[in-house]
Amino acid sequence: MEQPAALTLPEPPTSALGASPAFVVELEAFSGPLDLLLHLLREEELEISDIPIARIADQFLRVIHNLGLNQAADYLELAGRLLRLKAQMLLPRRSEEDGWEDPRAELVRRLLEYQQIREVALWLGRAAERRADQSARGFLPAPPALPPPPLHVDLLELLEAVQRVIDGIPAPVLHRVVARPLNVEGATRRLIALLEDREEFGWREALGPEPTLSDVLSTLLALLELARRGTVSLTQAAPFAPMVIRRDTSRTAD
Amino acid sequence: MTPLAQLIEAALFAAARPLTAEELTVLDADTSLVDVRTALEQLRELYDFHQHAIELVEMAGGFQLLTRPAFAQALERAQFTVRASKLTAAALETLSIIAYRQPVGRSEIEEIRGVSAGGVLRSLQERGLIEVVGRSEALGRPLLYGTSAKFLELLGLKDLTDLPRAEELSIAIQPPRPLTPDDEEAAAYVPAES
Amino acid sequence: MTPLAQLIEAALFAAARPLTAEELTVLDADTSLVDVRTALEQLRELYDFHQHAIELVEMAGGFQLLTRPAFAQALERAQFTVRASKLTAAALETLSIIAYRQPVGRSEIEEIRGVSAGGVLRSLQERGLIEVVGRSEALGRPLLYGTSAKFLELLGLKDLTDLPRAEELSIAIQPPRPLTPDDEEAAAYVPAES
Repeated sequence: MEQPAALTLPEPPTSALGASPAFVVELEAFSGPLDLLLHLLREEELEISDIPIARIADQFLRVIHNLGLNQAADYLELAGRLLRLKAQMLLPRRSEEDGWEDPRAELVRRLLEYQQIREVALWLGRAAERRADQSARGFLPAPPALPPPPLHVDLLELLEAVQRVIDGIPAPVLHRVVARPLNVEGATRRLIALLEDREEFGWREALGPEPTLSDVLSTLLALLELARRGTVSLTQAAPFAPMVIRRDTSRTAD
Repeated sequence: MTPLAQLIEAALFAAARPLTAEELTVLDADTSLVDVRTALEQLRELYDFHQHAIELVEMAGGFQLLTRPAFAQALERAQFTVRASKLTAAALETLSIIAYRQPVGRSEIEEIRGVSAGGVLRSLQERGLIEVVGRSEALGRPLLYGTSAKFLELLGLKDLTDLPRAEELSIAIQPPRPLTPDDEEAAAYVPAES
Repeated sequence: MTPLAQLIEAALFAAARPLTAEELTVLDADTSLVDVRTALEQLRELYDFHQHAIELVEMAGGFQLLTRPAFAQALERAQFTVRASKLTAAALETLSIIAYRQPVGRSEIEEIRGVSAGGVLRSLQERGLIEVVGRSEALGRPLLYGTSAKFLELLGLKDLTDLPRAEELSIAIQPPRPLTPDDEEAAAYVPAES
């Protein structure tokens, strides 16, 4: 595979924090931490499938340290991963036979996958270069007084724009709390009127037609208050069964 | 075709402007103006002899390759030269805010999108997608915008109620403005945080 | 040249973008797709036979007239054309992932490249090389990206099948499962080169 231009090393500077000069590189020269890691492996002529983790982790850290930590968050993440791997590799393993899983496997998989992407990227770069060797017609004389091009808009685009607008609002207003949202007095009056009419009725009838959530809460509070005062009794045949509201004659008789 | 005629053909085709015979001499170090004129003549004859749909035309600005007038009508009918233009992301976002919040003023749009809206509003107005529908009572009596009939037509909507409702969008749009009495019920859903 | 070949030449010349064979049938009422393909072949042969500096190229699902690569240097030296700026390594890697995995979300791209992708995605979108093709069903319904027709144009590809196949790459495609030291296939993962 040909060496991509991005990997060419600048002249090694003199102050190298104890690292061999070959490892003093510029962060800008790499398109990411995996790129840097591949570069280190190649420098050392190491196989991806059998990475000496301890050595590579130390080199990786040294390079990052050398480069300063600004803009290096992605690099630090991989550095952390390498250190974890280094620790795992030091753990005693029982025996090779009973299904020991190489802790490096995931890293190896990622490196190979990334290497494949890099190869495709090189191919794309070359294809773009070849294409750039060919030019389309450059000068397009303005057509005489044609009407402006038709405008194309569709609903999906508009809705995507709505979504972008919403996504872009930094702190969306999720709710507003309004004073006096519940009308317990009103609900109580309605229930007492119902009780004068009928001895027993269901929860649905208590709510009335098309109740809002506010109606539901108001009615529930009113019922609980009426039950506390002994005006009604509330019963359920079973847990979660419909609630039955009955005029409480036992206590009003007192 | 001679190598010079080839070079000239490539240059006239690819350059972003008509080229003079003098400019064309730059293509090759040992080329004189006479050489260029000879090659241009050769090119013209080739196009004519093989009945190409393009011809070499000399105009005030220089030489250019143009389609022959005979094909103008067919091309215009086919409309290859005009690509339907699309709205930019900024225009679409502004339009979506106006569609859902109309009548709405410029400052509210700018507040929502976090960028100034003057240019976008002007271009939407020029395209006839939005129109001024009134003035706000707020300080300075700013203009209020709404969508136009053309907007509905382009999107194939009968009227504004055809727009998907907020609840149908993957995230509901919350109105960051004072609630009207009708909104009170909805607002009461949310218990005050303890 | 047949009248249809002439019409097609005029159309390709005037449009200055790839036109599909289907689009070209619009030029004449009684024209079939087969007629158009025959005329296109005729046109290609004519340009080749008379050694024109222009050739007929099949690209991005359509056909376009372009200068032959041999003239690129002379045109750039004479400053009649400006070479398209190169894509960065980050942009090319991101495009590679999107081209092979589309529709693909940002998080998958970031996982493969090991770096955040927001800036690159935005700039690729602004250049029209990728577009949002939908939303994932995953949490937060993230956007999914795919490559555009302009991507094919930029690379001069007929369609996505022009991209190298996994077997043609020196590194075999990876089954997404962990390796074990005993794994026979592990050997196949090792690239053949250096």
